[in-house]
Amino acid sequence: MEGIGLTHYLTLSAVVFCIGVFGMLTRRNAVGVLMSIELMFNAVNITLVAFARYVTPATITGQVVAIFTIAVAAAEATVALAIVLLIYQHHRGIDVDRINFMKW
Amino acid sequence: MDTISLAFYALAFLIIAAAIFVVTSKNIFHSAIYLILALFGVAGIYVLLQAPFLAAAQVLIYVGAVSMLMIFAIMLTARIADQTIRHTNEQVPTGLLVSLGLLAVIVYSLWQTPFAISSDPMPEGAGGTLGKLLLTQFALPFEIVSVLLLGALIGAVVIAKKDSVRREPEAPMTPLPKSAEKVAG
Amino acid sequence: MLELDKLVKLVGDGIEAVVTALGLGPTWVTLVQLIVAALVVVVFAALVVLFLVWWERKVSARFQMRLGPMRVGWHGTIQTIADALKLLQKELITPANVDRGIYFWAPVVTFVAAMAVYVTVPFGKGLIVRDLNIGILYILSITTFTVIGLLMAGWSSNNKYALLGGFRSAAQVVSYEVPMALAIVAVVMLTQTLSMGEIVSQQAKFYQWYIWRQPLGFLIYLVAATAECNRTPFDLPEADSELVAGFVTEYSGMKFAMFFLAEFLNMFTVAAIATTLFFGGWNGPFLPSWMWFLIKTLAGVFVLMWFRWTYPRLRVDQLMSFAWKFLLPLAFINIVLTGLGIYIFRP
Amino acid sequence: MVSDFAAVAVFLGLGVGFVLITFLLAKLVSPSAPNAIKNSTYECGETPFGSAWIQFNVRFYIFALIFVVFDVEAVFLFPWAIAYRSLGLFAFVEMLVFIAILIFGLLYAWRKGVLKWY
Repeated sequence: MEGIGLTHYLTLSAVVFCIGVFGMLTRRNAVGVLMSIELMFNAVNITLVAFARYVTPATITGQVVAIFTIAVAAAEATVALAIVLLIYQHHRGIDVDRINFMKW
Repeated sequence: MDTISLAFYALAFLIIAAAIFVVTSKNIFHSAIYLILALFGVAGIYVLLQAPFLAAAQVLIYVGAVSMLMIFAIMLTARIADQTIRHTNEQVPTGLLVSLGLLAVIVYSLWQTPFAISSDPMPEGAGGTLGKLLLTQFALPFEIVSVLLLGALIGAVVIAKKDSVRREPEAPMTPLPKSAEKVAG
Repeated sequence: MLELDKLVKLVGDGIEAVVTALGLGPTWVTLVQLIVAALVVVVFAALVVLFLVWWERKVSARFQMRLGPMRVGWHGTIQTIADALKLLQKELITPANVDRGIYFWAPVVTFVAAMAVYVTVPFGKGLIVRDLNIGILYILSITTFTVIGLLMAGWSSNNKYALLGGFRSAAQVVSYEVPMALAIVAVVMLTQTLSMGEIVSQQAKFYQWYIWRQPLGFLIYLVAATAECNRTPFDLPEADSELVAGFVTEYSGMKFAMFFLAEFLNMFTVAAIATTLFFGGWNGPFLPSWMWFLIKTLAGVFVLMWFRWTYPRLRVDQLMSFAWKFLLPLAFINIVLTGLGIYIFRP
Repeated sequence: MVSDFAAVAVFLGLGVGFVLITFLLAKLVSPSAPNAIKNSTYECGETPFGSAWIQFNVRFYIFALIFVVFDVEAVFLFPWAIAYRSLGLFAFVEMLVFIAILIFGLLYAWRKGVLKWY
């Protein structure tokens, strides 16, 4: 075992991902849920960049995919936060446990 | 221990600690600040993985834009004074179980998998290679990103536009505290 | 003869000799060299700010046919030092209702963001701490922390003026960040690199300065940069008459001074970036390179001050429409024109 | 290359250290005599009422939403700008399409009136 290898980065990514999962499951505030999702996105990105570095360093495709992920995450955050705002204005709260008006 | 390992462990500690605070902090604004810290740490990890351009993109987009947007959203929605309400739902034990189980499975399989480590050199320079890839091999996804961004922009505009929102009567002002009344009277 | 790169090399070698003599490896040599470099930059930053504050007062006084500070030292030269000492002695008031942790860290974030930029600013020949390969993008990304710092300050103060000031400020800074980044993109199309050192070395001759090929880009950059440092005519976030002091309302003493320091440092930074990208950086005849850099950058700062005493403040709606309806389309047009130009005049 | 970024870490650390030492110094030499009035929130001499942590105007938010989209675009433009000269006409057309699609978004927002402050 010499130095830091691919597995170290992937383990870090796994830990961050699972923290994100925990937050997503337990947060009540919708913005909090979104933050947890951002953590999960970042965990995935660490994985992609780590693979780009260690498995396909010549063609850095992992980095390309990671930059697409960042763009998608930003787009997701934009729309999601706009929806959060709308829900807040209609229902005076963004507690995800109570946002059940799409249920019938 | 060499410098890279030291940097990795320091960053890993920073990211994990900040991430835990993100999901457990009672104050949602504090969560946002910890999230920024975690995202900055991830940028550091990108630097260690020789992806400096991605690190800069990470800081520009996540810290400069997405986190800021979240702070704005918190501003607009949260009544932060209500710190007394529970910030988590009743799924904490289940959530803990699920995420720890997931972690165990992932980590176990990670350490069992022999990855095909390649020792080819990374291309030098920042962004240039990425630019070429974006415009040749990944030209279609690249254009689709612009469509996606357009979709996000239109979606956000439609959803958040002022007159699409029904104006509800404002909540009554908080009554003046006793001391203020005395001064006013 | 007055070039400082020899001196820098001498000091670096000296550090190496001392650290190696202490029996420590090359990692420690680099570390100590970096710490010394960072200390030098901090001292330099403090001196620059002291000078700029005095200069701003003098310039504004001249524009208004006054004398400005005259009492402390020759023509008030050490007035700012006196002011700094005064600020140091002021009580650090922490209002009762603030969010203590964030209130404390906000000035730290703002100042560190303003200072960390200088890792890759080319002060002169051989006078660059590290020529990062993402140079200009690094500067853009690290300065985004300024926005976070002022949002933290505005939020944690629990004060209506501070909050409104902080959010106005953030909205303004991000609005002008897009045209600024796009103006820089147009320059990068010509330079084909992000490294600040290389961008300077591409502009060795007077006619190679990128301002000649990017006049529109420079104008966009100038306006956006003025707005980025919250200078008049874009100083709405701290419009005294409406918002008291904006996001710094609840800060006093040294904590206030940190925001102040960061603001003036940012002014120097945007002028330094303009010098590097458009005016050939430290290139110039006769004088030592660092002197050219300082002359050009201070001239840029002077232009910012000139703006302040010439234009009235914009209204907040004008400010936003100007960024989104005028500067942003203009920046796009600039990029397309640059692309066409490169394609047509390609050697 | 990675080692270049050690400079960034040193600068960040030293910057934080500098600010903290300054604060400490200020704490040592400055008087401290807090009282309830002094520590109250500043509201132009009036007794402050309510909390400042109230909801905020949506206008800031819409600009922030649009900003995120264009920030992502700017980041995508940087690698393109570096590689542009070596790629020729195809890259130029590709980027024109990219920019045109986003300008369409800007025009849409403009027409919908969200770029107006009032």
